[in-house]
Amino acid sequence: MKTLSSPFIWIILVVVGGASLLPILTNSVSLREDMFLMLMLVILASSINIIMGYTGYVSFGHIVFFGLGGYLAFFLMKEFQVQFMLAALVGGAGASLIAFFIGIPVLRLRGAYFALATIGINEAFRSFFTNFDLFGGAVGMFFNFSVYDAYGGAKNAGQLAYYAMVVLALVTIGTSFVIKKSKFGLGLMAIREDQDASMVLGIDPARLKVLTYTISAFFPAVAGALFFFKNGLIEPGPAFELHRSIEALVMVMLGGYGTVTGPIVGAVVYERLRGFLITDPTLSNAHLVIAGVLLLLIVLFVTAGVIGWVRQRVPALRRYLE
Amino acid sequence: MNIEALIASSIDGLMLGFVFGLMAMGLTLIFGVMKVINLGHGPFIVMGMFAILVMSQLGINPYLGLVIVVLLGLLTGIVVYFVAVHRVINAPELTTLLATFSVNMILIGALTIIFSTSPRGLDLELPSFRTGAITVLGTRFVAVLVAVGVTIALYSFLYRTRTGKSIRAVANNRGAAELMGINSSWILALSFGIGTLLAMISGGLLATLFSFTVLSGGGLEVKSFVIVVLGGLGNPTGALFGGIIIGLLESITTIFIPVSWVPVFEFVVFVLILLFRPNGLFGAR
Amino acid sequence: MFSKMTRLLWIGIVLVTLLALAACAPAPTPAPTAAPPTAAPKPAATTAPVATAAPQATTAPAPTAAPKAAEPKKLLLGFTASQTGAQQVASKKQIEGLQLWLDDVKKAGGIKLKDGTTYLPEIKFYDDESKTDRVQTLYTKLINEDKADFLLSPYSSTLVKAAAVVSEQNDKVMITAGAADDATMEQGFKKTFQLYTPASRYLTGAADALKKFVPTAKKVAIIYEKDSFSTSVANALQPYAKSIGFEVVLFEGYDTGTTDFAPFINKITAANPDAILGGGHFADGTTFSKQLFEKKVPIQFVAILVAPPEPTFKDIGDAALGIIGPSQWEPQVTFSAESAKAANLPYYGPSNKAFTDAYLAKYKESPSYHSAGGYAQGLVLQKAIEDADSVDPAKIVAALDKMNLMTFYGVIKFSTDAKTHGKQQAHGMVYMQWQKDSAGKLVTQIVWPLEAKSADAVLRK
Amino acid sequence: MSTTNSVILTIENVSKRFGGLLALDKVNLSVKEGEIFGIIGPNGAGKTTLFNVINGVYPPTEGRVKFRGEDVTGLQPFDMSKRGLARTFQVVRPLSELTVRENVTVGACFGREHLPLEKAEKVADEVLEYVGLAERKEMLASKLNVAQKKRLEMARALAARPILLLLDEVLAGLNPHEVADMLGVVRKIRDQGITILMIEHLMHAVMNLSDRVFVLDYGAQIAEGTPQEVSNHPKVIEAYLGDPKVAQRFLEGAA
Repeated sequence: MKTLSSPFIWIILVVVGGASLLPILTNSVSLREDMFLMLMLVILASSINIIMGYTGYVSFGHIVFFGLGGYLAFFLMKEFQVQFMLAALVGGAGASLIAFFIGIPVLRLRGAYFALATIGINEAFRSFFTNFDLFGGAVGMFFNFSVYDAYGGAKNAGQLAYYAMVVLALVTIGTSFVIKKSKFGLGLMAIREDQDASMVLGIDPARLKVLTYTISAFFPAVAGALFFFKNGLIEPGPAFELHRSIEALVMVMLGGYGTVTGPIVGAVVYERLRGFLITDPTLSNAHLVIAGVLLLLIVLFVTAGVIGWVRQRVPALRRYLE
Repeated sequence: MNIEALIASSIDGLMLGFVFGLMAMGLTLIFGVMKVINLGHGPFIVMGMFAILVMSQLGINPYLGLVIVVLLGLLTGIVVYFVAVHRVINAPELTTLLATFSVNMILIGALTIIFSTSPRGLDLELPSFRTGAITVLGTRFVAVLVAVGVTIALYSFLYRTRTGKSIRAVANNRGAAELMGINSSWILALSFGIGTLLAMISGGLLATLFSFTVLSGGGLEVKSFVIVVLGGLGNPTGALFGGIIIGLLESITTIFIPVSWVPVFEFVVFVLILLFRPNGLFGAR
Repeated sequence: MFSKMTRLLWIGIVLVTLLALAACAPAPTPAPTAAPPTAAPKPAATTAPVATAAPQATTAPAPTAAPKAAEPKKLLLGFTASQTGAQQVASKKQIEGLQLWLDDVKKAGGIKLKDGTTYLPEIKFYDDESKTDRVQTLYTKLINEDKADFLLSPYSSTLVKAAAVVSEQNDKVMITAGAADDATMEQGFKKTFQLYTPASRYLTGAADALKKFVPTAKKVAIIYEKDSFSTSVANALQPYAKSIGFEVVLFEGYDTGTTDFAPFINKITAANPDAILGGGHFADGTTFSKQLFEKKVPIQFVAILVAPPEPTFKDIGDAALGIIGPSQWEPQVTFSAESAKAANLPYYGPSNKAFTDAYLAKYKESPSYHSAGGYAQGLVLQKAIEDADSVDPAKIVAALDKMNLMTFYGVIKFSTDAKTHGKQQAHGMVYMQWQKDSAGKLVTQIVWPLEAKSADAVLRK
Repeated sequence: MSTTNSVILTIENVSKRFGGLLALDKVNLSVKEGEIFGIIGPNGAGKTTLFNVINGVYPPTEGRVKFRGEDVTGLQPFDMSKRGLARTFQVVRPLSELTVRENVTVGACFGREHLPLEKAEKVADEVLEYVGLAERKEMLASKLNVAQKKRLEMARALAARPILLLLDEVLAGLNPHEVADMLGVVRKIRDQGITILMIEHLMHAVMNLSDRVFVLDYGAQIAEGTPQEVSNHPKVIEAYLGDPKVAQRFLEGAA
C-alpha cells in the first residue's frame, strides 16, 4: 500500500511507540500508569476524530462504546474465563456491531441533532446497565483477584494490559492515518464539507458514515475492555461517563480537528495539564478553573488547534504534517 | 397500583413540569436565536440555586431573591456572551460547544472553590394542602405560579416590545435583521442574558424544592436537552410543554415501572423523538 | 464599540486570573483565601500546624525504656482524597480526623519501637476528583514515586475498590475507612484491612430496632439508591427483614441523581408500609426526608443511610425530626476503657471524649463518623506498628491479623479467612436519631442498640 | 452538427410538486448523444428543479426519467453519478477545506469509473491541466476566486468521466473574458464526446453553443428546437424575450 510508504506515519508511530517503551526501560510503574491513561485518551480522541474530524459528525456520547466494550469483555472474562485479549477483541467487535445498528438511523440526523442523540444514547445505556442484573446492575462486576493468576499475578496482568494498550494505540493511529489518506477518507471529508454535493459526486453518505461509525466504535471499546480488565471492576457510572466523552472532544479540538497528529498532541497536552494541576499543591483547588480558562483561550484564539495552527502558519508543512 | 397514587403523582409531576419547562426555555431560546447549544446551562441553573441560598442565609426571602436573580442572570449571561461566545458566534457548531463547555468548567470550578460540593438545602416551609393521598406541596404551587408568570413576561417581552421583536427578527434571519439596522451583537448578548436568567430563575425555584450541590447542574442540563428536543429546538412554548410532558412522564411511569427504569424509558423516548420527530412533538413542519 | 467592550472584558479576565494565581502562589500558609474555613490542608503540607487546643490524648502506653531521642524516621502514609466532586464532604471529614491523629502522634513524640527507633508519620495525598480513573494512577504514583510506606484509603466504596486493586498489585498494606462494600473485601485481598462495618450489616439493626420500637409493625418498604454500596445494603436487608417476620411490600431502587421523590413517595404510600428502610447518599437522603415531611406521610419509623449522621442534615429543619440513621460511630458512643474491660478486650488510644473535644476545638464542628473513621485509620496502623515492633509489611499484616481490641471508634477485628481476608468482623453499627432537646433544638441521639442508647427513640408522627 | 446519434436522456411527462407549488408541469424532452442541449427560461421557471429531478436530488412527483435506455426515476444522486451523470451547481459548492486537487480527485474516485485513489489523482492532474487550474492544485478550494471555483466545479464533474454533463449556469458571475474562456472549455468537452445539458441565462452564449434549446416557463415547456426556431417562436418571444428585435440581436451576437 502506498499510504504506508509515507515516512510521516512511521515517524509518528516510532515516536508514540518509543514513548510507550519509556516506562519499560526506566522500570517505572507510575510512569507506566500515566502512559496507560494517556494512551487510552489518545485512542479515545483519535477514534472520535475519525467520526468527527473526518466526517464532521460531533459524537458527544462516544464514550458509550468504551463502556459497552468494557462490559462485554468483562462479562466474558469473569463468567467464561476468556483470555483478556480475546475478550477485548470480542468486546470491540460487539460494540462495533451495536454501533452499526445504532448508526443506521442516528446518522441520518445532522449537526446539533446528532450530537444530542449521541448524548441520549449514552445516557440510555448507562441507565439500562444500572438496571441490568446480568451485568451486575448498579453494583457492577468485579474480579476475584485469582483471575489475574492466569496472567502471572495482578502485577504482571497490569503489564500485559499496558502492552496491549500500546499496540491498540499504534493500530488506532495507523488506522486513522490510513483512513485519512485513502479514497474512503477522501469520501468522508467530502461529506464533512458538503454532504449534498458529495452525493452528486457519487458518494453514498449513509453507507460511508455507518461504516465509519462502526470503525470508530471499535477502538474505544477495546480500550475500555483493557482499562476495566486492569481496574478489576466495572460499574455503570465510570463506564458511561459523559464527561470523559466531552473531554475527549476537547482534546481533539486542542490538537487539531481532522488531523492524525492533532488528537495525539491534544490528548497528551490535556492530560499532562490536568495531571499537573491536580497534583500541584497550590493549583489543585483551582484546577478546573485554570483548565477552563486555558481551553477557552484556545477555542477563541487558536480555533484550528495546535496542529491546525502549525499547518496554517507553515504551509510547507501541510504535506508532511497530517 | 392505585388510582389515588396515580392522581397524586400526576399532580406532583405536572407542577414540577412547569419548573422544568422554565429551565429548558433558557436553553431553547439561546439555541433559537443563535444556534448555540449552551453547555454552560447546567452551571447557570446551579448559580441560581446558590444565589437563592446565599440570599436566604442573608435573611432575604427566597421568592424575593428571585428578583435579584433576574438581574444577576441577565448580567452573567451578557458577560459570558461577550467573553466566551461573541468571538466564535459564526464559527462551526463545535467551536461554540467547546467555548460554552469551558465556561461550564470555569463556573463549576469557581463554585466548587466557593461553596464546596457539599449538598445544600433551603429550610423553607410553606403549608401544603392535603386531601386523602393527594398532597399539593406549597413550595411547588408557588413555583408553578412563578414559572407561569415568567413565561407570560417573556412572551409579552418578545411580542410586545421593540427589543423583543428585534430578538425574534435576529432569530429568524440575522443577516436580514442587520440590514434592517438591528445591532445584532447587542441583541445576541441580550438573548444570551435572557436565556441565562431563565436558567437561573428555574435553579432558584428548584432550590426551594430539592436539596442540591454544585454538581446538580449536570443532570438537569441533560434533562433540559431532553425537554428541548421534545418541544422542538428553539421553540420556547414547546419547551414549556416539553417540561410538563417530562414531569408527567416521570411521575406517572414511576407508578407503573420500577423507578430506576424511568431514566431508561426517558432517554429511549428522547432518542426516538429525535429520530422520528426531530422538530419536536409540536414541530410546525 | 463592542469589540472594545470585549477587549475590556478580556483584560478583566486576565487580571482576575493573574490575581488568583498571585494569591495562591506564595501561600503555603494555612490560610487559603478562597477556600472554605475548614478547607482540607494542601497536599504538599505533609504535616499540619499543631492545633492550639491540647487534648489529653492518651496515646499508646509508651514502652518503658526512654532512649535518647534519636532522630525520628519518616513514615509516609499515602492516599487520595476527593477534594472535588461528589464525595468531597465525607472525604474532607475523613482527612480531618486523620489530621487530628497526626497531631496526637506528634505530640506524643512519634511512634516508638522497643529498640528506641521513632517513626514520625507524615501524609501525602492527591485529589482524585471522586473519580475511579484517577485513583489508580495516583496510587501508583504514591507507591512508586512518593515511596509511601503505608496506604490509607480514599472515601467511598467505589474509589476504595479501585485503590485496593493497585495496593494489592504492589503488595502494600492499606487500611481502609469509608468503604463498607462487602464485595470489595471478598476478592481475596491479602493486605487490605477494613475498618467500617460492612454494608450487609448496615441496616439489619434498624430492622431489629423497628421490631422493638413498633411491635405492631408488619410491612416494610425497602428503597435504595441504585449504586454499589446502597444496593448491597438493601440486598442484605431484604432477606433479614423477612427472616424476622416482616413483609417487604416494596423493594425498589432509584437512580443515582434522582432529585424529585414526590411520585416515588406516592408509590410508597400506596403500598402502605409501616416503616421505610433504605436510602443512599447525602443529597438524595435529605431530599427524600424533606419531601416525606412536606407530604406529611404518616409513617412512624424511617431509617435511611449516610445522610442522617451528617451534622448538616439538620439544615432541612423539622423534616429531620425522627429520622433514624445507621452510623459507624457517634459522639455519644460509650466505648471506654471500662467497657473494654467488661468485654475482656484491651482498650487503645484516646477516650471518646478526648477525641470529640479535640476535634471540636480544632475544626469548630462536631465530628461525624467519617471523621472518626479517619482517626481510626491512623490509630489502627499505629497500634499494628507497635504490636509488630517493626514497620516491615509482613509483620504489620501479622499484627493486624491478630488485632482484637476496642478504641473510641469501637471494636476492631479483621477476618483472617482467605476468601474474606481483611474484612471487618467485630465493629458494629449504632443507630442515631434526630430529636429535639429541651430547648427545642435539633440534636442527635443514639437510640439503638439499647445498651448504647443516649436517649429513647421517638416515633415520627 | 452530428445530432443524428441515439437518444441518451429522456424525460417523460415529469411533474414536480412542492406542497402547493407546481415546479414542473408535465415536461418532456430528449437529449441525443453528443449534443449540447440548452435550457432557458426566466427565474423560477423550474430549470434547476429539472436538473435536480434528473440527477436524483429529489424524485419526480410523476413521470419517468430514462438514461441510456434505463429507467432511472427516483435513483439517488450517487447512483446517477455511477451511471455517468455529472453536474455542476448554480451556486458553487467547493469542498472548502480540501485542496483543489483533492476536490477533483473526489470526482474521479466516486464517479463513473470509480477509480482507485492513485489513478484518480492522475486523472485529477490531467483535468486540472485541461481547465487551467494546474498551478493552483495545492490551494484550499475556499481560497479560489469565483471564476476559479466555477472551473473547479467543472473539473470535478469532468474527472468523473461522465457521459452526460449537466451544467447549471457555469457562466453566471464571470466577466466577458472569463466567459470566453469558459465557452472554449465547454466546447472542448463536447468535442471529447460528452453530451452536455446546460442551463444558462446568458442568452447569446446559449444560442451560440447549443445544438438545440428548450424553453421552460412556470414549470411548463413552451418551446423546443434549434436556437433559430426557438428564438422565432412566438410564445418564447412573448414569455421570455419580450421583443422580437431583442431575439434577433441575441442571435446576431451569437453569430
